[in-house]
Parts: sequence; structure tokens; C-alpha cells
Amino acid sequence: MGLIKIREERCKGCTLCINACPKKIIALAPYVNSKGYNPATLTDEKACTGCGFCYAFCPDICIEVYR
Amino acid sequence: MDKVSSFPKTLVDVPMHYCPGCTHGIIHRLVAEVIEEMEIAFKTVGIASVGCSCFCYDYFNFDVVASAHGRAPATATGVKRVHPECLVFTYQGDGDLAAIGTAEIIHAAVRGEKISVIFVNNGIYGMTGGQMAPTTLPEMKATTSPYGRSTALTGYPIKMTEMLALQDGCVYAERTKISSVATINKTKKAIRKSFELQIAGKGFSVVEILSTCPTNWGMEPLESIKWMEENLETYYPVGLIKDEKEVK
Amino acid sequence: MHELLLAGFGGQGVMLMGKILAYAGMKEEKQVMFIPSYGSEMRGGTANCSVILSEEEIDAPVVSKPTVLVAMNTPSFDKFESSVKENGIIILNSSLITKETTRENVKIVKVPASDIAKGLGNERIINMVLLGTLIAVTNCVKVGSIMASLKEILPPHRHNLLPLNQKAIEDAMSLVK
Amino acid sequence: MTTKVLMKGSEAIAEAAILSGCRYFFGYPITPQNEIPEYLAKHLPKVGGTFLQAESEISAIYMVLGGAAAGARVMTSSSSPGISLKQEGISYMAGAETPCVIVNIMRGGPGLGAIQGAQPDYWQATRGGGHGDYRLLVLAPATVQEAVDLTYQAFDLADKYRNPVMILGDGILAQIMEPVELPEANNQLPDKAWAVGKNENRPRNIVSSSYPKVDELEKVSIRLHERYAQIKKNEVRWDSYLTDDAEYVIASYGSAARIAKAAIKMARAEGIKVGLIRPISVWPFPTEPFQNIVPQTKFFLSFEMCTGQMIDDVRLAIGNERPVYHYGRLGGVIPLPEELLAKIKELVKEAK
Repeated sequence: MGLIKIREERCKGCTLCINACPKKIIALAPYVNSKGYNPATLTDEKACTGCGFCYAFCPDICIEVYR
Repeated sequence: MDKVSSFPKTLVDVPMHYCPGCTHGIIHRLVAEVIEEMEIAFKTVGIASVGCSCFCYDYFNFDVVASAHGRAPATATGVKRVHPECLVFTYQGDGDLAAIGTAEIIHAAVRGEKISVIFVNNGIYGMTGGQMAPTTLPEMKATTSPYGRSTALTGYPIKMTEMLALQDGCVYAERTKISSVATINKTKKAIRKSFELQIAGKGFSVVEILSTCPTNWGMEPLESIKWMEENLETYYPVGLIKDEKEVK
Repeated sequence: MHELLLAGFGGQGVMLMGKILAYAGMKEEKQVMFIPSYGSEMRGGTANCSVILSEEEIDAPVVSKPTVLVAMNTPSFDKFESSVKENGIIILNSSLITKETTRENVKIVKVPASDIAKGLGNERIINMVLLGTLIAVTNCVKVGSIMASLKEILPPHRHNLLPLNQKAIEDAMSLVK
Repeated sequence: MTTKVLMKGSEAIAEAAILSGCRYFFGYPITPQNEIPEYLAKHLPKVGGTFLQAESEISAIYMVLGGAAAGARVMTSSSSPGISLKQEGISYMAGAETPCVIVNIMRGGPGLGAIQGAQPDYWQATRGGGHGDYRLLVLAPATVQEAVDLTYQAFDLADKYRNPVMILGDGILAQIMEPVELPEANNQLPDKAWAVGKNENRPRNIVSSSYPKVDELEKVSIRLHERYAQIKKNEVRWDSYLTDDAEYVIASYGSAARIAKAAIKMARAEGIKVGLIRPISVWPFPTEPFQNIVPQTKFFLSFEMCTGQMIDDVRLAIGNERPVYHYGRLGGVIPLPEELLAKIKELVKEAK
């Protein structure tokens, strides 16, 4: 049981978190942020374990992890 | 639910200028987290060099001196000699540390200067636009080696950390990489060890971190991590190069 | 104003001699300046220095026409003989310099300094012998100031040499008188 | 009453630095200034200071940058080619507003040149020296006593203006010995709230010359130039000799000015009314005394141990009002008073 919050404005859509997620529940959003990047979003809140892998891999430190 | 991971207090909460997928941001966070966990931000002085990471003074939430290309170890020496109680580290890329700053880094190690060196190696000049670095692999393309690096023309990649480890003044040298959660954790441990050795009054230490440059390598971030492991790492094997236990 | 040029080869104590003179002059509240010559080579060849002792402010930090030349060996004599001011003095170490001067308008004082030093049992004090001659001939500083300066300049572990130095200076002075 | 001691120019500079509160020296050997690092290697540890010989001049100046950024009084010294190598760091220090004292014991150039005293680095010293739009406060002592006094003051000036200060001497000044009175040790160093180091209760400090945004850099440049204007207003130093009735004025600084003085005495003995203006601060240049003396002066003669560099500043000071000539010897040849006298007589004859 966990949750992540992504500061979408800070995200550059690099996809490193998507690759790091063991549950494969992060994807790029269909919309863009003000910088023009498609930000990462959590696709399945219930499946998130709060493992923090996405946080560890995020170069822009825009993910908060809750457990 | 509790917040278990979030933006460290030892970083300034501003967007970073790095390209999408550049691992500098991860390495900045690791350095900042170690400083936060060791509760030493009040006595830390970072030394910025020149290259993509030269603006790290905008991000680290503690004192920073910005030095010139390659000269960070000399500036760190000046700061450390005046404030031996402080944690002083340099943050340098391979263009900076392995080319123009070769003399400064080697002699800081030779002196056993009590500083930590965070050496980010992606085998290319980033900020100036993807030129060949001394760390660029043979046959690797760069804007100043458009046909691939010719060893006949420019020689071979330089192994800085091995060279630094040879110096008696160097107490700890390790090469890590940013490629998985496990290697990120390993990198953090190495940074912590380097900082702890410095606080304990031991000598010079260096953590070389194999990194990527998606923009100048012309790859997607994920692809560049794979390329790094399949190419850069074969030339620069990760692992412990010199442990403080080897130091007499 | 005394403009002294002291010249010899490295190891003859030329620099020490110059420093003692400058120091002694300072003790007598004279204006003084010590000018070493320095070359790319650290050792060997001729060594020379200049000392200016004056009652008035010293302007130029250069001695081109010395009033007195102390020549400790032949190359120094050859090199500087012609530079000495008209009616100046050349004090030469006659143990090593056997040639005669070609100058007509200078006073020559010959001192067998090396032999005197040898006679005193220490060849290294030829600089003191010539220093004694110099102050006897020129009266540029007093012997008391020289001795006091020597004591201050020489490191304590060399103070055992002070009596010998004094004797060398005094013997040389009595030879002139 | 202070007693006089006989000191070599270079050693006197080193001692004055210690007395002024300098506790850190970073340098690299080069003739003819080696007695400065040698003296400090011996004496700094005795007062709890640090002497460190770097692997190059470049490294040395960046150690100075680090030490200065950390709030200490720091010095380096070198001679012409070594100062050229340090220029990158000097520019960084000017940009980062870090105080330090840099001693340049000039020798003959260009290139490796020769080690004998000369004055060929005037332009380099007074025009900033490195890249970028900056200035150093440059003080040029003529005697060993003045070297002591100016070095002692240089640290205060560097701190006051947060700018590198250069002591510009030559091989003659560094090598001669003269009696000096030493000042009292300074035990009250200024607080530097901007410096890096242990930090319990203040926001982080950044010492940097990096200003990637153009409007920001323009602001910094304007601030620096306002400071240079303050230096120009407050720190002009010069001396004059027999100028009251002078019809001919020699401009000369450092060791050359002493030779000029001797020549002026000779000329006066022959009835030639010649005087001397001696800039002590060569940047800021003492413009006013030159301007003020124009009405009574027939010509100016810049006497420098180079092909003529300060002559530009003399001309800038007086405009096209009077002819400005140059005399000097090159490569480390020391000009004699008699030579200068001959030049003065020749020019006086032409002027009539």
C-alpha cells in the first residue's frame, strides 16, 4: 500500500521512472506541461507499493513517495 | 500514509537545467541526501567546476565556491586549508577533471588533500556541445571526432581513478554507475564513505560515477543507460579500486 | 659616499662581507644599501655585490662606478678593474692576483689575503682579512660596528668563530697602518 | 621607538604580509622572487599559518581563490611568466569579488626572457591582465621600506574593496637590502560575512564569478566599475621630487624612479630644472599631478625599464598639451643615471 505524487511541472518526461517501476504503473501523460514535456503520471494508484524506485531514478527529483 | 521520500532540504527547490534523463540530477540528490543524513550541511563547502555541473551552486543548499575549468581541486585545497573542520568536496565532470584539470586533481591526491571528489564520467564534453573528451572511447563519435575517436590521432581513454588510486595520498577510490536502483544505492554508499573518511581526517578520496549524456550521445535516456553499461563500463569497470584498508 | 664593489668567486664569502658592511653602516645610522648580483646560475662563476654607505638618501640602486673595488681573484679583477671611479681604490688579494693594474688614476692596495688567512689557520676567512683592509683604508665604518654586526649576522653555532674573525680583521688593519 | 632591521626587498614583503595578518601563501618557484616563498615557508608555520607550494602557478592562484573565498588573508607571488599563468585565476577572483594580494617581481620578457629586473608588465598589471573588464589596484614600491608599507596596506585595501591588489616590483627591489622599520602586527582582521565555511545561522554563501544571465552580469559589471571609481577617488598615491620650479618632468615608478632621482640631482647640478612625478599607485594612475604641472612644463619624459608603457598613461593624463618622450633600457639591463642625464640634456637642447 503506497502512493506517489509527481510534480508534473518539474517533470521532463525522461521515462527513467517508468522503466524503474516494478509494477509498471507509471506512464507519460497524453498532455504536456508548461515546458512542453509529457509528464509522468501514475496510472494505477491501487497497485503502487510505495517502493520508491521511481524516486531513486528521477533526475529531477519531482516524485514524492508515501507508504 | 507517511511521506517516505521527498525533496532533500540540502537542495534548493528549483528546477534543474539538465537535459531530460541526465543523471547529474540523481547524483546531486545523492550528495545532498548524504549531507542531510550526516547532518553536516552547516559545515559543508562544495566546489563547482566548469561544465554541465558548473551551476550546481544554484542547487546545493549550502556554501559553494565556483572555480574554473579543472581547478576545483586547487580551490578546494585553499578552502580546506583555511577551514579544516569543514567537509569540502569537488563536483567535476570528465572534461574538467581528466583533461584541463589533470595536474590539479593528481596533485591534490599526491598531497593527500583531505577532500572528496565526485567525478562524473560520461565520456564526452556536455556543456560545450559534445566534443571529444580524454575519456571518449575509441571509435566513439563526438563533434570533434566526427569519424569516431582515432587512437592513432588522439590516443586512448584516460583512466583517472586508477591513476589517482596509485597515489599514496589517496585513501579511497571507487567507480560506480547510475544504471539501476541497486547501483544508485551503491553510489550513495560510496559518496557517504568518502565523506565519512574525510570527516575522520583521512586523506583524499574519489568516487567516479559512470553517467550518460543522452543529448550528446544522440540517444533516448533509457537507451543511453544501456549503451553506458555495454560500452563505457567495459573500458571503465565499476567496483572498488582502492580501499582505505590498503593504506598503511 | 662610499660605493663599494666586492667581487670574488662563490664560496669566498663575498655576500657575507657585503652584508656585514651594510649592517655596520645601519648601526652607525648611515643610509645603506646592499645590492647582490644574481644570475641564472646559482653556483660557480664570479660572485659580486655592491654596498652603498652614505650620509644622505641613496637614490639609484645601482653601482656602476665604485669608489672601492675589492677583488678576491683574478677574474674579478679583470672584470671590474676598469669600472672603478677615478681616484678610487682597488684592494686586491695579491695571493691570487699577480698581475699589475693598467689604471693610472687609482690607488692599489695589495693584501696577500689568502696567505694571511692560511697563516691564521682558516682559509675561509679571507673575506675578513679583506674587510679589515677595507675599513682601514677607507674608514667607511668602525671596526666596533663590524664586530657587533658579525655577532648578529652569524648564527649562534658559529659564534665560536668570532675571535678568529676579529683577529683576521685586526691583523689586516695593522698591516695597512 | 621601532628599531630598523636590514632586509632584502622580497623578505621584507613576506614579513609585511605576516604582520598584516596574512596566514596563507600558495605559490610556485620562479626567479627572482623565490625569497618570498622561502621566507614564508620558514615563518608562516611559526604563526600558525600555512605555506603550500603548488604544482603550478595556475593551481596556486586557485588555491588563493579557495583561501580567499574561505575568508582568510591570502597571498601569492610570482614573476612575469608566472603572473601570466595566474591571469585566468586573477580574473576569476576579480569576478568573484575575492580579496588577495599578488606580488609580481617583474623580469625581462617576452617569453622566458631573463631574470634580471625590468618593468615590462605595466600594461598587463594596470589593464587588468586577464580576460574580462576588470582592474587590479596596483601599488609599485620604490624602496624596501615602501615595499613593507604598501604590502602591509595592500591586505586592508584588498578586503576593503573585495578586489585583488597587486604589488608591482622588479628584480632590483626584490634583491636589494635596505634598513626598514616594520609595522606592528595587525590582530584585528575584518569579518567577512560573505565567505564560505562553517555556517550555523546564516543563509548559504556562494562565491562565484559565474553569471550566466546577461542582465545579471551587467549589474555585477556596473557594481564592479562603481567600486573601481571609488578606488580611483580614494586610493591614488604618488610622490614628487623637485617639481615646484621644474620645466621638464620625468615620469617614473619603482626602481627606475630612484635612478631618475639620481639623474635629476646631476641635472640640477648643471642648472637644468627637471623634476620627477612618481606614481606609487600605477592603477589608479595619478592623473591630476600630471595635469596640474602642464602649464610650467616644456616636455615630459617617461623613464621605464621597457619600451614605454606608462607613457600611454602620461599621454592620457595631459592630452596633446606637451610632448611626451620615453627613455629606458630593455631586457633587464639597468639604466644608469648618467644615461638618463644624457637623454635629458639631449631633449632640453632640442626643446630650445
